[in-house]
Order: sequence, then structure tokens, then C-alpha cells
Amino acid sequence: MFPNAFRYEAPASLDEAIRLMTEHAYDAKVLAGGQSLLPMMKLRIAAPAVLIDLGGIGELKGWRETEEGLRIGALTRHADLERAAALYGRYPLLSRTARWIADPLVRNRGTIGGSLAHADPGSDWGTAMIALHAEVEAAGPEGSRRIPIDDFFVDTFVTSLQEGELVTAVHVPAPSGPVAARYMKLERKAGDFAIAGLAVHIVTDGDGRVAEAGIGICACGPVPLRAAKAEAALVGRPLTSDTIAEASRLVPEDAEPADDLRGSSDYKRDLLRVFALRALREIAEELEGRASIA
Amino acid sequence: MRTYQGEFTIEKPRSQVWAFVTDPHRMGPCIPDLIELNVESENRFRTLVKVGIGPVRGKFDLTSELTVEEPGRTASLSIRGGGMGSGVDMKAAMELSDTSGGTVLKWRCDTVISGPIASLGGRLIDGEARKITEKVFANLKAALLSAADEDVAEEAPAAEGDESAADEAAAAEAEEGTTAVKDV
Amino acid sequence: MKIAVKVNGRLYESDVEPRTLLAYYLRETLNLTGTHIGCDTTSCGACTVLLDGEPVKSCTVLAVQANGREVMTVEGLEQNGQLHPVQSAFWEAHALQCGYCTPGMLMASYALLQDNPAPTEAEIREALSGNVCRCTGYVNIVKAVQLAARQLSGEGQEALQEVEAHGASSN
Amino acid sequence: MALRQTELRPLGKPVGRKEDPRLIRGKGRYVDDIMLPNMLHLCVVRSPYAHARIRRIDASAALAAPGVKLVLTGEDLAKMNLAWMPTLAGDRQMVLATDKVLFQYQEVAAVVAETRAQAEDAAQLIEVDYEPLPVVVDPFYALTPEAPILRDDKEKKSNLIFHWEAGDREETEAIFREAPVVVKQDVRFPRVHPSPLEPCGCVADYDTARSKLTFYVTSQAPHAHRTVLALVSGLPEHQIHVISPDVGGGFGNKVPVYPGYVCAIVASLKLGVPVKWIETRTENIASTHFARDYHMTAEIAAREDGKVLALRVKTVADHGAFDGAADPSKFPAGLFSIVSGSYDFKAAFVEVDGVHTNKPPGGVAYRCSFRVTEAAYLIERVMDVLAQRLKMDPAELRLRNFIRKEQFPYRSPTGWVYDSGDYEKTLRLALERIDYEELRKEQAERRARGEFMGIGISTFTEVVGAGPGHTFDILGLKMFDSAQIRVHPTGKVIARLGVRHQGQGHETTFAQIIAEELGLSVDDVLIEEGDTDTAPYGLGTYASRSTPTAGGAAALCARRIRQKARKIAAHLLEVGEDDVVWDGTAFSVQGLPGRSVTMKDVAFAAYTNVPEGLEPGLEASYYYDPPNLTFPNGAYIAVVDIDKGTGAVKVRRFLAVDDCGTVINPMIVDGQVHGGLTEGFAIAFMQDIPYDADGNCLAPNWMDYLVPTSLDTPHWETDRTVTPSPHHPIGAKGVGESPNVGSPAAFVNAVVDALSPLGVEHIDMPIYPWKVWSILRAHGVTE
Repeated sequence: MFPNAFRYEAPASLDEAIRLMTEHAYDAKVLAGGQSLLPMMKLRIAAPAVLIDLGGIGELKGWRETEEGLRIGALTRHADLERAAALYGRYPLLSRTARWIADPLVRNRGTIGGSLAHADPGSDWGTAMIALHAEVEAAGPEGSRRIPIDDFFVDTFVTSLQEGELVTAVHVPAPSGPVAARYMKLERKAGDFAIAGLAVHIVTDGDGRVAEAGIGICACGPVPLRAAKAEAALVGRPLTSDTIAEASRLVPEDAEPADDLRGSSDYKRDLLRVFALRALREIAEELEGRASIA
Repeated sequence: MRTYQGEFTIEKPRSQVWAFVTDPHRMGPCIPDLIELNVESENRFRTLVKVGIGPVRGKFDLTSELTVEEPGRTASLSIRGGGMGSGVDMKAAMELSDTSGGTVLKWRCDTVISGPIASLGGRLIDGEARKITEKVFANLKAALLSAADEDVAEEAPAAEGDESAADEAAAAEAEEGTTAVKDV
Repeated sequence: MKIAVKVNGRLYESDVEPRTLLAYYLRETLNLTGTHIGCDTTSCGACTVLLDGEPVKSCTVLAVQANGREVMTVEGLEQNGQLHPVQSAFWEAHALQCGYCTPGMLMASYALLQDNPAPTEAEIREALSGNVCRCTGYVNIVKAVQLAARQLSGEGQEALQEVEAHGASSN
Repeated sequence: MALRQTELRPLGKPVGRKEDPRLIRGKGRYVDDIMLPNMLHLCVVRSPYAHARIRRIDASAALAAPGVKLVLTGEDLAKMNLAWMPTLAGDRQMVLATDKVLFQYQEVAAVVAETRAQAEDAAQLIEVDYEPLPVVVDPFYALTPEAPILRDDKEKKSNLIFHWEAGDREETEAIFREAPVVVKQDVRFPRVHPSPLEPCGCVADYDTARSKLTFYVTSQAPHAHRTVLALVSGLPEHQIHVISPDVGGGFGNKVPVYPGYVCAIVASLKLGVPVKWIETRTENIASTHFARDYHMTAEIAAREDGKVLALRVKTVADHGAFDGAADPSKFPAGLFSIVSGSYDFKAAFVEVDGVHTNKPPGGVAYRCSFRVTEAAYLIERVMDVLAQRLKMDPAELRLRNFIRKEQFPYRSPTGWVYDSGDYEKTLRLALERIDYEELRKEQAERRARGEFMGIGISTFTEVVGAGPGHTFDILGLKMFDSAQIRVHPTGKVIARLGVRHQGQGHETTFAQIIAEELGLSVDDVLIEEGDTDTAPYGLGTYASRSTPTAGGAAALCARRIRQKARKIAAHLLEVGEDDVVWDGTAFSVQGLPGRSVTMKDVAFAAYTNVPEGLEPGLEASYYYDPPNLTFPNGAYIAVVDIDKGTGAVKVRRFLAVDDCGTVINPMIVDGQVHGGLTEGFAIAFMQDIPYDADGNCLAPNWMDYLVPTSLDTPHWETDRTVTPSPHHPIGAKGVGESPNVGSPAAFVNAVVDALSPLGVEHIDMPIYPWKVWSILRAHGVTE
């Protein structure tokens, strides 16, 4: 299976990439890891006339810690984050999410920026970034800007990126205290998109109360969603079985799943509840264990 | 098959609305993301439409044919064609009725999408088919509104503002009045 | 478009259409037909090769993306007429039937063992989860990777017997 | 671990495979690896509609596209009388649609261009004007008077393809009327696809100078393909050379002839250059022949003590647009009437209605002997329903009803004569190895804690080795198989067989049989298959028939060689033929063990020193028409745990105890079992090809048609009992498909067993997590 013919552009700088994107607009697609785009091109349901390969732009690769947190370059691959042992402590959700994305071979090519820009409702990264209250850094002809993740996803495969704009990085705020996270996902088979998935990121304060709560919902709506009610129910409270039960009950309220081959909407809602319960229990145990060690 | 339906009221006499919806020159441009419109006869027009849903990039070549069932009251538009190895078949029925101060336009659209896009893009197609259908009627309403403006230009200044704003407003309104009946 | 790719240690310079997928480039331009193609959707891993040492699905990489980089295919495993231990382990443990997935499995296994010389069964199953086999049910593939791991770590004959004992107990 | 190939007496030993050295080097030669000078590429244009009239096809833009050499449409083929071709089931199928299409992805046109990319580009430019017609997806609806008739080309204006019956209706009805216990269950076997890793494809190379067509095709039955091609194309059969190179898995998918093959051949005939067609995975799933899709209802009449009396089965079989079943001619529902399974029923009555719908044609025998999988699944499932109804342990119910060892050869109520078996021994071994009693205790404890653990048993009987010429044929071709052995002067052997392996290891196992019979090592014997110019005629490899048929042919052919060798040995040993004895590795003189000659000595003499009056050389061929089928069987036990929160099922353990008669190579048998269990597992938990109401295929690729990975697949445990077939030359029965046939019921039985405290008696496959969740929640079970 061959894609339709296209013009291939391999800009060496971000500016050049933006210029090309502006020039070709609708006719162009950006190639990052290509693990979603190339299969669609092979099936010929995506047929861009121009393909702009970002692979040669070094400044888009890798992550670094900043004063406010972590800046992850758009071309950082899933596998890089899966194996980034240095991030396990402060940003545990990253590796816990990465290992759920597709399969190890795909993770060696796929990138976090590509995944976010693709805006699949089943995007594992999108879900995790919601939980992390991340911001997407985008660059375009008008310069660079940061888009809160909640504003980034507009609809299925649609983001708030303007024409000529591309994702350059994602910023994850630094946790203010002890942190634990879980990524829960049920697949029809290993490597599949989620039936439903949940990213949970919890930071506690010195008293064992929840200081920051982030819960992202995967594959249960047109875009990855935020379980805002559950988050609100957790902040400021200790992770007791009562608060966990209440938050778990609230998670599905922010989901909008559809009935499909993967299951009914009721099923998906209930999965979210179960995932929330399990994730929060595990997190509570982990944080408590850490507290008692400390 | 997916069925969508909706209705809107427009403050224009029925005859005027009827004249609009049965005119391919005016109805054709209501198809969203139009690249090319070719009116072949008074009841037949061909459109080339750009499809761009996320990574999906392609063109649909659609032929629309208008059938008048009851002049001044009911008509239907059959839209058939395809692209990217897939087929699109839509039958949009429109029914006009009088209401105090205007016309009610009720529409119902049965949409069948066949081929790889339907097979591959289940997750994608459901929402998109609904959105596109709604947009047709939202555009129709917006166009009717602006046509009305032209007609009454002397009495009131034409509403300023770009087309897309009208488009969005109408889309929002259309959405409210729209229900997906069911997937049969 | 002109590209220069080092494949199995040899530099090739070719002129390719940008839409040429790496898998087709290897198979049709370089005649390295050991790399197979089994699906359209990046699901099967039959086309797995190493790109700069890492296993990737070559049907989902453009040949132009390999420009200036190194590729290793199944044909590159055997050195000086000697099968690589992962190859002989697949033979020994009956880890292949129709053989169509085998080149991809071998490359993914080879890459795993470069990274992790003593993987557990769970780690092996995880590392190979992007490669579909329709024949073996994976049991013997897992055994083969364990056997290769031990042979590579120099345990040789001893390893063979141990795996045999394990095999007997599980069968 | 594998044994060296140089040892003598290799039968029954884990000899390392002879096919592996090339395959692990990436030096296999699959059909897509064949690249010939001037070769062109063909791409098939397919219908987006499941049912539509074709008003017009405009190929002008495609013809003008770069690199395009030819466009074929149904009209072009009609002029050559090739627009339709026969199917193996005696129906006919459109090669390229002429007036209408009957399923989504049906072949409508073919484009031939210099490169594959150009062919795909041009295919997009072909404009087809379709007029959609009402779509029939549901086979039950297809049978109603309101349903549109799909096949207006057929004389009979009905969507019913056939109605077929087996067994004794009256006797069965009589027993049911009197029976104290009757259970009834609707059971669906979903539509699945063999989906081998290598899709279908071919290279057609017509040499105009020699008027000879060389046809490379990934085929399980090259000889049958040659005959069909000769009949379809009108080319003389000896001018068609079919070569089936290395085959990347078949599982039944590569038995039929597909439209793409005919198109490639026509294109090569027209253009005089080689034409390659390799299908995509989407084309493979959405257009080549599917398997199963049986809607079954079974009833068992029994006594209160669990003794089964009679069985009644009614089935609606969805065959899609064309009846492409790969069944022997006399069996429109294949060997489905084996449905009484391992149990001694007094009477049985089975009915099957085959139906046309707007779906791809089929169904092929997917790792299965012609519908035996559907049959085994049904009876094993319904036996559990009976056990549950009677509150009996399912193992106990089976032990009470097995055909007993002394009843063999056993005639089943639908007329099959089972050759041999010891079902009780096999089940008892399985129960013991898995520690059944302990598991039941654990289950009781877990149930008390509100957990859901299940144990599922399947004690299936297969029927393979089609088949005896008096009953079995495909398109009139009797289903014997063949071997031809040539012993070279140095005692090395080439043997050619009429079957074609796809990973089963024939190059090794047949070498083992022949080496065993001739006193040689496996290393001495080269097996060749798949070339119709050199191999003797045979019907191919599917339905586990290679070992029962070609395996028999190989052994008997070798014995024919040995007969002649004995004469030469007598000559060399200077004794009468009657004084010569064969001990498995050498001929010696009766009573004088010191004086002996080996087969190698004899082989050399056959070319240098034959006795007066004896023809020189040492070769033979044998066409083996088996006297009966073989009946492999097994006892499988699955242990599952259910996640109450998600409905996900985890297979904790799975033990397969198979009895496939004499074992040729235990390593290969285990490998076959592992593979078959994996496919059975996938069918039980993952696979279905759903269609929406418009006939759109909703799982046309491996993103949605789920094939299990190493992470999904459980660890398999295997064991064996050996009850040789009394009629097979070496007592072997065939095993490749047993695990696929026997395992689905074990998985489903285990899940139902886990949920049985809730009153659940049946769940249809595939058991997706949401199905289990729905049941749990409906009964108020939650996490």
C-alpha cells in the first residue's frame, strides 16, 4: 500500500517549518513520528499534497526541567518518556502513560507532540496532559504561545492550533509536594486504543491532604476530557475511602462516551468509576507508604 | 443509515423560502467546504467538496438532484457521490409550513456512507456526518437571512458582520433544534 | 529524492520517490526480501527492522526518513557464516512455523537482548507485543528468546538443557 | 529441544525443522518475493457498496494515468467468458462485477501498471456510477419473503442456497417426545477470518513463445488450482505450471481461487509479461473467504441421571454473496453432522440452511475440517448447559456419556464411523494434570468470597483426513493424496507430495516418515511440495488432511520402495527374498544378523547392480485413497478469573491433552497445538467481523479485527495420549486443527462456569469484557 504522491519537505528549522506550513496551508500535513498519519496515508484516507517532516528540527527534541516544571519537546518519543528514569519520581504519570501507548515498536517512533496535535479522542497523552494540567506550546507565524490543555482539544481530530501553527512543546507544571499517579486503561487487545482510560495525578501537602488533583478521561468523548467534579471533590481532603468513593462516583459525570463496538456508554462510564477507585486507592497507599517512610 | 433532523423558523414568507430552496444556484453554495459548484439544470447541480477532518484529506464529488413533491410545501434533495473510494448517499426532505410571521422549515436527512471511510472511521464518521448535515441547513438559514436582508435593505441597514459569524450562530441554533434519530 | 542509507553495514545511495516506504525500499530497491509486509495499519510488525539500533516498523517509516541513518535487517544478523544466537535459538526452540513473522520477531528479539540481556518472560512478551505471529502461540518464541539470552551470556550448553527442562515441565 | 537430523529411526522424535535455516535467514521465498523482469503490478478496484447496480464504469482517466498498461472490467472479462468463475462449493462467483455488486469490497475493475504505486493511483481514477440497492445483512431476514432476492443470476429465485439434513428425524423426534429432560440453547459461531500473516497474492507469467503460464501463488492446493484455472481459462492444463512457494500461513484462506488471480492471469495473457497481484490486509479480511458464521440451535434429550439420548440441531449458515464454502461436494454443510461429538447418542437429527447475504463469500474451513469447529463448539457448549441444568459436574456428565473404548469402530447416529479413541483416559489425564478437584475446592472458596473463577472443559472429537474417494470430492476431484519418492544412487532421497504445507513442517515430518520407513536419517530426505510440474497430483493441505492422506501416501510409497529394495538386498546378500528381514535400518539374512545391507547399499546397487530381470532405479509413487477418516480427539481444560470491575476475563491456565494417534514429531505437534489454541482463544474472546445495516464491514483490518499478541496470549500447557488410528499406515491422525476446534468451548464453558452462580447458562462469542460486565451488573455484582 502506497500513499498518494506528495511533495516532501524536510525543514531544518522551526521558522522554515512554519513558513512551509503557512505557504501550503490545507494542502500540507506535518509529519512527526508518523505512526498515525502514515497508516492513514497508506489507506489513502489522508492524502496531503505536501508533507512537512519535522524530524530534522533538533530544537523540538528532548525534555528539560525548568523553574516552573518540565518542558517536553514535541518530538520527544513515547519510548524516551517511558524510559526516562530521571522523571519517575516527580512526573510518574509520564512513564506510566507511555507504556500504554500502542506497542514498543510504535513507541520508538511516535512523538508526544504528534500525538497531541492528532487529537484522537483515545489519545493517551492527551488524557495524561489533562491530568497534569499541562500547557501546549505552539509556534506559528505570529510567534509562540501557550495553550492550556483544556483549550487545546476542540473536537475529534480538531485542536485550537491556527493555520500555520505547530506544537513545539508541552509544559508540565512541577508538583508542589509528594506525588503519585496511575494510568488505567482497558484495551480489546494489547496495543489497541482504549475502551476507556483514566489518568490520575495526585499531589499532597505536608498534612496528607490533596493539594493538586488531575484526572483525565480517555476515549469517552470527542476529545480527552477532564473529570473536573472529581478533582474538586479531592482537593483539600485526605485520600480516605470516603473521599475516594465520592470522587470515583463523580468521574463518570464528566464523561460523554458513545455506544460503539467497544462497549456501551454505560459500560464505559462504569469503567471510569472502577479505574478511579483503583487508581486512587493505589495512590493513597503509595503516598501513605511514602509518608511513613519519611 | 444515519438519520438527522431539525427545524428552524425564518421570518420570511413561505413563497420566498420555497423559491430559495428550489434554486440550485442558491442552494448549492449551502454545501459546506465547497470547491466547485456546477449547476447542470434547474434541478440538478454538481459540487466538489473538500473534506478535511483532522488527518483525513480528500475530495467528494457529489451530484444533487431536487425533486418537488408538493409545490410550495415539500421537496427533497438527493445527494449522491463519493470520493476516496467511498460512497455518500443522502436524501434530505424539506417541509415548509406557515407560522405566524414566517415559515417553518422542517428537515430530515437520511445519510448512508459506504466504503472504507465508513469501515475505518466509525469513530469519526458519526459525528462528522451529523455536523456536515447540520451545517448545510445552518448555511441555508444563514443564506436565507442574508437574502432577506437584501430584500429589505431599504427598510433596515444590512446586518454587518462576516458570514462565518452568521454561520456559527445559525449552526448553534440549528444544533439545538437537531436530533439524531437513530442508527438503523 | 536522493538518499544515502547504511543497511547491514553497507552504504546504499538511491533515488526514491518520497512516498516510498522503508519496507518497500529494502525489499524492492535493495532486494532484501527478508523484511515482510503483513498489514496496512502498523499492526503486525512483520516489517520490523532496526533504525539506528532501535526496532521500528519499516512499513510506517518513509525511506527518505532513513536518509543518513543506519538500518539493520534480518539479513544482517548472520555474521561470517555464523547464525546469530537468536537465530539458532529460534530454530532450536521451534519458534517458527510459516516463517513469515520470523524476520520481524528476530529483529525485535535481537533489539531486546541488546537492551536487556536477561529478560523475564513478561519482559519478552512486552517487547514482542508489536509483532504478530499467527502460528506459534508465542510459547516457543518466548523460550527461544530465553535460550538466546543464555547463549549470549555464555551459558551455552547448560542453558540449552535448562530450557529443555523448563520446556518439559510446561509441556 | 530439537534433535539432530542425522539420527536414524527419527519417527516420534523432536527432530529440528529442515525448513528453518532459510526462514531464519530471511531467505524464504514467499510470493511477494518473486520479482521478474518486466513485471507489472495489478490493483483491484472495489465496491464501496454492499449492494448496488453498476450503471457505468469510466476508466478513461485511469488509462491515461502514468505507467498504466491495462484496465480490466467485468465487461472485458465477459467477452472472454471469464466474468464469472466457479467456486469450490459448485456456485459461481463474479470475477469482476458486470451489472451489480453484492458485497462491500467486491471486485469491480483491475488496473495494471508499471509500479504498484501507479496501479493504486490509477485505481482511484476509475469512476463507477452505482445505484445503491437495499442491503440484506441478516441471514434470517434474507429467508423472509420481504427480502430482496440477491442472486438474480440464479435460476432459483430465493436467498436460500441449500437445505441439508442428516440423521434420523423420526427417531429423534420420538425420543424427544418421551425424554424426561430436554435442554435447548441458541448458539452463534461468529464470522471470523483465517487472516494468515501473509495475505493472498500471485504472479502470473505467461510466456507467449512457449504458450505456457507459470503461476506463482500462495496456495494450499496448487494442483486443484491448476485444474480450476484450466477449466476457467481454457488453457490446456499441461501448459499451466502452478508454483506455490513458501506460504506465510494459510489456515484455509488459501484454498479458494480469488478474482485477483484470474485478473492477473488475464492481464498476463493480454500483455505477455508477468503481472503481480498482492492483496492488502484490508482486501484479505474484507473480500477473501471468511469462516463460520453459523447461527445454531441445539437441543439435547436426556435422562435425569445425565445419560444423553438424542440431539436435534437447526442451523442457519450465512454464506455471503456467493457460496464459497470449501467443502467436499457431497457436504454442503461440511462435516457438521459430526455434531454428536464424543458422546453416545441413540439418535440425532441435524438441519442446515445455507443463505445468501450481502457479505463476502465463504465459508472456508479455517483451521478446521469443514465445519467441525462449529459442531464441536456446539455440542461441547450444550453439554455444559445440560450439566448445569442437572446440577452435575461437567466432567462427570462427560464421563457418563463418552463413547467407550470398546465401542470403536463406532458408528455415530449421523453415519460417521469413528476409528479409535479412549476418551475417558484422555479426560482423566487432563483432570489429574490440572488437579481438577483442587481447582473446584478453590472455586468454592472464591465463590464464598464473592469472586468469579471458572473451570471449563471441552472433550471434543474431530473428523479429519478428507477423504475416502467413495464419498469425498471437490468439484468432482477425488480427495486422495499422493507421494512420489526417488532414491538417488548414494541413498539420498527426494520425495514430492501433492499437499502444500504453510508452516506445518512437512519438510521435516514427511522426511521423518520416509526416513523411518527406509532406514535413513531425516537429513537424507528432501521433501518438495507445491510445484505442479514435478509433484504428483493431490488435493492440498487443509482440514488437517496432510498427515492422514499424504502422510499415508508417503509411508506406503516408501514401503513400495522397500519392496523393491528387498529384492535388490536379496540379490546383494545372495539369498532368496523370503530370507531377507528388515529391522528398521538394514536388510539382513534371517538367522544371520551379521550379514546385512543398508538402504544406501541397496540404492547404489539399484543403479549399478540390479538382479537380472529387475528394472533398474529405485523410485515409486503412491496415490493413497484413505479407507476412512481419522478422528483425533482431546480433553481441554481452561481456568479463568473474572475481573468484577471491568468484566475482563483472564485465562489463568489452559491444559490441552490431545490424542492425535501416532506422533511423528512431538515438538511440531506441541507447536501446532500452541498455535491452534491461540486462534481458538482469539475466536472465543476477540474476533468477529461485524457489518452495519448498510453492509459496511466494520472490522476490515487488524486495528479492529483483533489478532492476539504475545501479551494477550496465555501460556499453554500440553500433554498427550496416543491411540493410533487402526487404518492409517502409521497410525497417525492429524493435529493441526484440533486445538482450534476444541478450545473455544473450553474458554466459553469456563466463563459461563464462573458466572453460573448468577444463573448464566450461555454467552455468545466473542466474550468481550462488556458482555461479562453487563451480566455482572444486571445481577447487581459490582466493584
